[in-house]
Amino acid sequence: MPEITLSQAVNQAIAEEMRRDETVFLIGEDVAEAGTPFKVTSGLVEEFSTDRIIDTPISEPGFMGLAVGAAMTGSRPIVDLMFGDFLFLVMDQLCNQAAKIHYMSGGKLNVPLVLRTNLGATRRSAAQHSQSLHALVAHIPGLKVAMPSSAYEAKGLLKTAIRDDNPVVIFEDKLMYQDKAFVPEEEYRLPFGKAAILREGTDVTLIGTSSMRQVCEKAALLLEQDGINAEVIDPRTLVPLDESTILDSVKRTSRAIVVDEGHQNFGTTAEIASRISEKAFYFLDAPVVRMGAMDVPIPFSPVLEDITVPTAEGVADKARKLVAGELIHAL
Amino acid sequence: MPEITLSQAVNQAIAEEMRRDETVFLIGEDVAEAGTPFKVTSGLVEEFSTDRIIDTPISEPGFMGLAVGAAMTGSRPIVDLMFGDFLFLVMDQLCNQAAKIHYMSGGKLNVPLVLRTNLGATRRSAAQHSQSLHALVAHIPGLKVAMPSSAYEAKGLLKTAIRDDNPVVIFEDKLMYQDKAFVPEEEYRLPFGKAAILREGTDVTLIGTSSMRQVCEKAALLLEQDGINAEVIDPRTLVPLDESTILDSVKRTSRAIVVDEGHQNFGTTAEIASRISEKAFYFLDAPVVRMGAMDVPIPFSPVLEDITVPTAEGVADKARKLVAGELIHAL
Amino acid sequence: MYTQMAKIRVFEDNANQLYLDAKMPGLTHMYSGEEAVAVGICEALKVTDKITSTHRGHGHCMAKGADFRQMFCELLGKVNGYCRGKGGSMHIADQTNGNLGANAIVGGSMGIATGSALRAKLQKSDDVTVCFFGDGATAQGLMYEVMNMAALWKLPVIYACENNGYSEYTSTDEIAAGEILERARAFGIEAFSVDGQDVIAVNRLASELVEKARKGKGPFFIELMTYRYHGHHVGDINRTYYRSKEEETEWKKNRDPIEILGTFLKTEGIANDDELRELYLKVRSEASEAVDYAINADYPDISEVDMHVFQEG
Amino acid sequence: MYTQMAKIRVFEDNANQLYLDAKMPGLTHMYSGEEAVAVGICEALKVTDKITSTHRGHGHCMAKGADFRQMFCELLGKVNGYCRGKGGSMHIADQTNGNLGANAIVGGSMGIATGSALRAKLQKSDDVTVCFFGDGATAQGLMYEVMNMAALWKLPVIYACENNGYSEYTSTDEIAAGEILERARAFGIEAFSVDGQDVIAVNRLASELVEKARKGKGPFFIELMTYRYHGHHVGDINRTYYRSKEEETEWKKNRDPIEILGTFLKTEGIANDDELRELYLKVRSEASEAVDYAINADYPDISEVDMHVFQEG
Ligand SMILES: Cc1ncc(C[n+]2csc(CCOP(=O)(O)OP(=O)(O)O)c2C)c(N)n1
Ligand SMILES: Cc1ncc(C[n+]2csc(CCOP(=O)(O)OP(=O)(O)O)c2C)c(N)n1
Ligand SMILES: [Mg+2]
Ligand SMILES: [Mg+2]
Repeated sequence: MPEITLSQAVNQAIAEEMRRDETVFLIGEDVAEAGTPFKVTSGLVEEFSTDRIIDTPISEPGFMGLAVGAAMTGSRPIVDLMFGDFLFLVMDQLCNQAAKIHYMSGGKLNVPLVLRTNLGATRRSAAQHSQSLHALVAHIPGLKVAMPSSAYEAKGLLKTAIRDDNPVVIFEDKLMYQDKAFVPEEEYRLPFGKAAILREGTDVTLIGTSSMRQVCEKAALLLEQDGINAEVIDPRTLVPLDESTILDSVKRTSRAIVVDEGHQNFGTTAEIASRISEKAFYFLDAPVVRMGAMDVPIPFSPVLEDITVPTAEGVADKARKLVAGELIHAL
Repeated sequence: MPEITLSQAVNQAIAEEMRRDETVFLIGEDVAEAGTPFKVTSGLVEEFSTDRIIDTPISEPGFMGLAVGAAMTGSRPIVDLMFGDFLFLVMDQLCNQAAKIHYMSGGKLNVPLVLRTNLGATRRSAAQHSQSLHALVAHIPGLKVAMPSSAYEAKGLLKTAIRDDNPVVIFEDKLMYQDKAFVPEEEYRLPFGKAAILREGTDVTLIGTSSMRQVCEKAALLLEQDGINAEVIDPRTLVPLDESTILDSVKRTSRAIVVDEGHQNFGTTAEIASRISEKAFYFLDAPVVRMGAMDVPIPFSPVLEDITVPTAEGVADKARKLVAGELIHAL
Repeated sequence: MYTQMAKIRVFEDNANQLYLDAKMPGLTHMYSGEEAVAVGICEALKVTDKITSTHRGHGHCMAKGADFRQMFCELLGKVNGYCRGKGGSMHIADQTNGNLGANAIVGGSMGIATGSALRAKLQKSDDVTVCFFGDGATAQGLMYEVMNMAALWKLPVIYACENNGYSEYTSTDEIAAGEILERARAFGIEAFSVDGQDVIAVNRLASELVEKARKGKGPFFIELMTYRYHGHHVGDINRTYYRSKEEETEWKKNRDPIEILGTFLKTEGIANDDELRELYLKVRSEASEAVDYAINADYPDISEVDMHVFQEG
Repeated sequence: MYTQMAKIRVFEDNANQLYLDAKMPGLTHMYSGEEAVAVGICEALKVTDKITSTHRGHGHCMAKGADFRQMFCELLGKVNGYCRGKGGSMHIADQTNGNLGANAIVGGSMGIATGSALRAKLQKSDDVTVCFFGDGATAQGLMYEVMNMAALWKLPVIYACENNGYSEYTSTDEIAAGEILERARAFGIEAFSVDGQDVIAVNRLASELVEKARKGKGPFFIELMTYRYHGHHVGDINRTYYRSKEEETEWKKNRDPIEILGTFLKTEGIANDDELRELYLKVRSEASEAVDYAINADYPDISEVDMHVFQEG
């Protein structure tokens, strides 16, 4: 199996699906010759020409709307939204239109499109280029939400997304584009709604998507040194969410920490933690711990930015306390 | 104390604050002569003229942006967003700009504006005019979120919002505009972050904002007939959230149901339920129950629409099972 | 075209009555008075051509070929409606005839229409998409974003601005600075104005532009001057604070699109009074039959509530 | 104006060097080459007038009166920066001089600028707001929404479009259909084009329009033809796939705004070579001093991380 970067994995997924299906096209800002600022789509325009790799003006609501209309009438657009923070600009087209059209038409119309965007702080890009906004789209019925955590997931989930008949939002981690992983040479797709158990353990379940999967894995290594055996789960998609894999794990370990790079308040850790607390209630030895990003706009200054996001050390620390029974809130 | 409608309460709050403070103005679609489709602002233009009660073109992102700029430079705008569903159109100006400017400027600029909008289904208005989207804004640091549940709250919270130096989003329930409540004649304001205990009880805590407060109160009456004593809490503001009143109550009752008209998945019930589960862990006799709206776009057909939203009967039913110990998920 | 216009008028009369009789859930926006716009344009289209519609969408739907029964069923939230009762008046869509749907977000369909045209171009299909919207919708920034792309990429889309003088309770000159046609022209889009009460004029212009667009000469922009007879929606009864009774009477009496066409047909000797009356009566009885059908039709089973959130497969 | 332009150029040279030396966190967008735009306009403004700025905002900030130290500190994320290090290059704001802030959302400040002008009108204050933005930002629908309201309500705002020929890696003609000036005119806004390398021409036009706007004759629109010397951001080094070396050389050699003004000053006998050189050197040493200051300045205490989310009180 060759080792490739997440960026290459995304590029391959797009190229393979575009070769297979003529109705797939890519649309966004500077996706053609420039290959996006992250160089993720470099080279595609040479193979598929500007007919199918379409550079747009800086009109996010506009090209998102175009993608919805194209998808409703027989195309399968992949929209490239340069920064996840620009989601706020396309929310109407995404949430009022794309997400609802299948339902509002009683199942007669559908909107097979993929919105590729990204998340993640600590690139010193400040408050408007660093947000992790997956919780917002996960709240809207009619949207699927995929969160790849490595090149392997990125390719497999994106291919599934492109073939899905519904709008799918896929968040790549900006800091991970150059990270390598082994990716099969033969064709593969990863199913939505199927979590991966990346490491088995008995003492505590660590749950994290995207960037936070690595944080959980590193925390598990740190915990190993203390003789604590952590299980690490990556749900891979938030919608649909693989509740049963998570619950099965927590029923075995009796403890869980849910880690996320989105803001903690009203974010995804709340959903996952509350499902565990409800549905594995009698199995829990301690409260489920939530670790989201701080509830502050992302600051520019590195000394501040770095403390807003959960770290492996932070997770390990909480896990130790959890296992030691020290995380009980005052009576 | 006179009894007035929620609509009158909002009208009074705006008028009183505009009389007190010259920098306050109201801006939105058809707010002047027409007084909004809900007739909430009727009569204001006669007193304050079109200089301060400003009709706009149908440009939600645009007038939201204008309000941000006016607020940054010395005005205190109240933005009237005709339907909560149009939040998707103003998200960039609200979440990328208004919410972050105070922080990004290191505290030097600030954005004292109020975004008044609404929520609520069962008006047969279908998927794009029926959403309850408060969870989305509650997730964004820098925004306060108020959820009045009666005329009394509507007036008191709106007056507080107008005097707040930060952007505040306030959701009124469309179905409640004609509901009456006793409202003091003398000036009063309701503090943010202070929940109301509307009914004391010992067996179960029912928590609901806005439209769901009434649902909880009605459920409590139903439960009374079965000898179940429910406590009803209305948090009034989601950001800031009065965690301690909620926790204190649940510690006494040992059981909680969190009810909300927003979609359940990744919604506000998750945040409140997971905080209870975490911070009152050892006091819980049963899992915290979440009852949000169904995770479907709001259907038009009345027979379908009515079952998407939690009802008093539904809440009472769950509460009975909870108290009877029947809500334990399969082992 | 006469029959089509009559069908719309009659549909709206019935819808209004259903509302007054409290038989229709929610409220709705009447197209009466604007029939020549939808009919003049849609008669220039093939069944494979697409349209996007608005909150005031019954006329577009009907003109593009929909039938009474499924439309009334949709308005009443019945399972036999175009959208199985899930969309209602503001989301009525009829994909078999290329109606991509009404839209309750003002301006919300402008991206959809332009995207449909992009798809046509990419797939080398020769269909044209018409985007209907009101004068009020010209205040939505989305319009300028998509017109820019349509112009850059020469997309087969026609923007049809139904200028009925008002958006809700506000007259157009209070909310639109400058010139609407100039706004399209500034993006290099050819733009035309036409009397929206004259179905023949509308159809002539539309036919010409549709064929040009089909050959890759698009996009185009048309402003159609028209008038809505009813209030903004069925509940908007007291309108004098924003428009005068005289104005309403003037349009209804002297600029009614159905009468204008009727007079033309009679003058040209194509039809006489009796024929037109009969035609109208036929449409009426079809409509009443459909109303009865819809009233007696079933609501969707409640198990449908969580169907169609996602397309399976 | 010469000094102001020199200060911007020197600021950017230092910022670029800080980036190359890996002393600056993140990346930044250089204003070099466009100095005459910011300076020509801001010299026409009072300290009470407001501006909104862009991702390429150092020039606007400096021209509106900011000082080197606080600017460098902000770029390095230090607590003595204009925003206590919380904003950085893309959010630098200086409310004491009326700079409402750079913005990392292209077009994101158009509403803010127009809202500031609305406030001025409502409060009968005579200040004017200038909204700076790039040619690429004309693709954002927000611009048309706010221009419409500015025109309807005659707001004291000036839209200053810095047309540097590119948005990121794409040339303007690939992303802008029709004519940019016509777009403003279609909303009834008087619009002008000016050579953005000629600070005197810019200043003359700006002064005239600012005074008109102050008297309630606004809004106005100016397109300023200019060029950025560096890449889109500091990391954009290989640019030949989107613009030629010859083009870059032509602008730098023959259309440099600082040299154009220098030549003018010399021809008019207002200053000689030595004076200009000395002035430039003085600016340089001020800048180096400020860079040293900033490098040695403190980062914010980590307790600041959750301060300023909300304003207390
Ligand atoms: C984005 C948005 N803003 C506001 C509304 C409320 N609204 C519904 S129709 C309407 C007026 C539309 O006017 P116009 O486009 O001229 O269409 P007309 O009703 O005249 O046919 C308004 C403001 C809406 N549905 N969507
Ligand atoms: C809404 C939004 N879309 C895209 C971007 C990414 N981006 C940053 S600068 C830029 C180009 C802007 O071009 P222009 O407005 O001409 O300004 P210039 O960089 O030429 O000064 C783009 C696309 C952004 N920051 N915000
Ligand atoms: Mg209209
Ligand atoms: Mg540019």
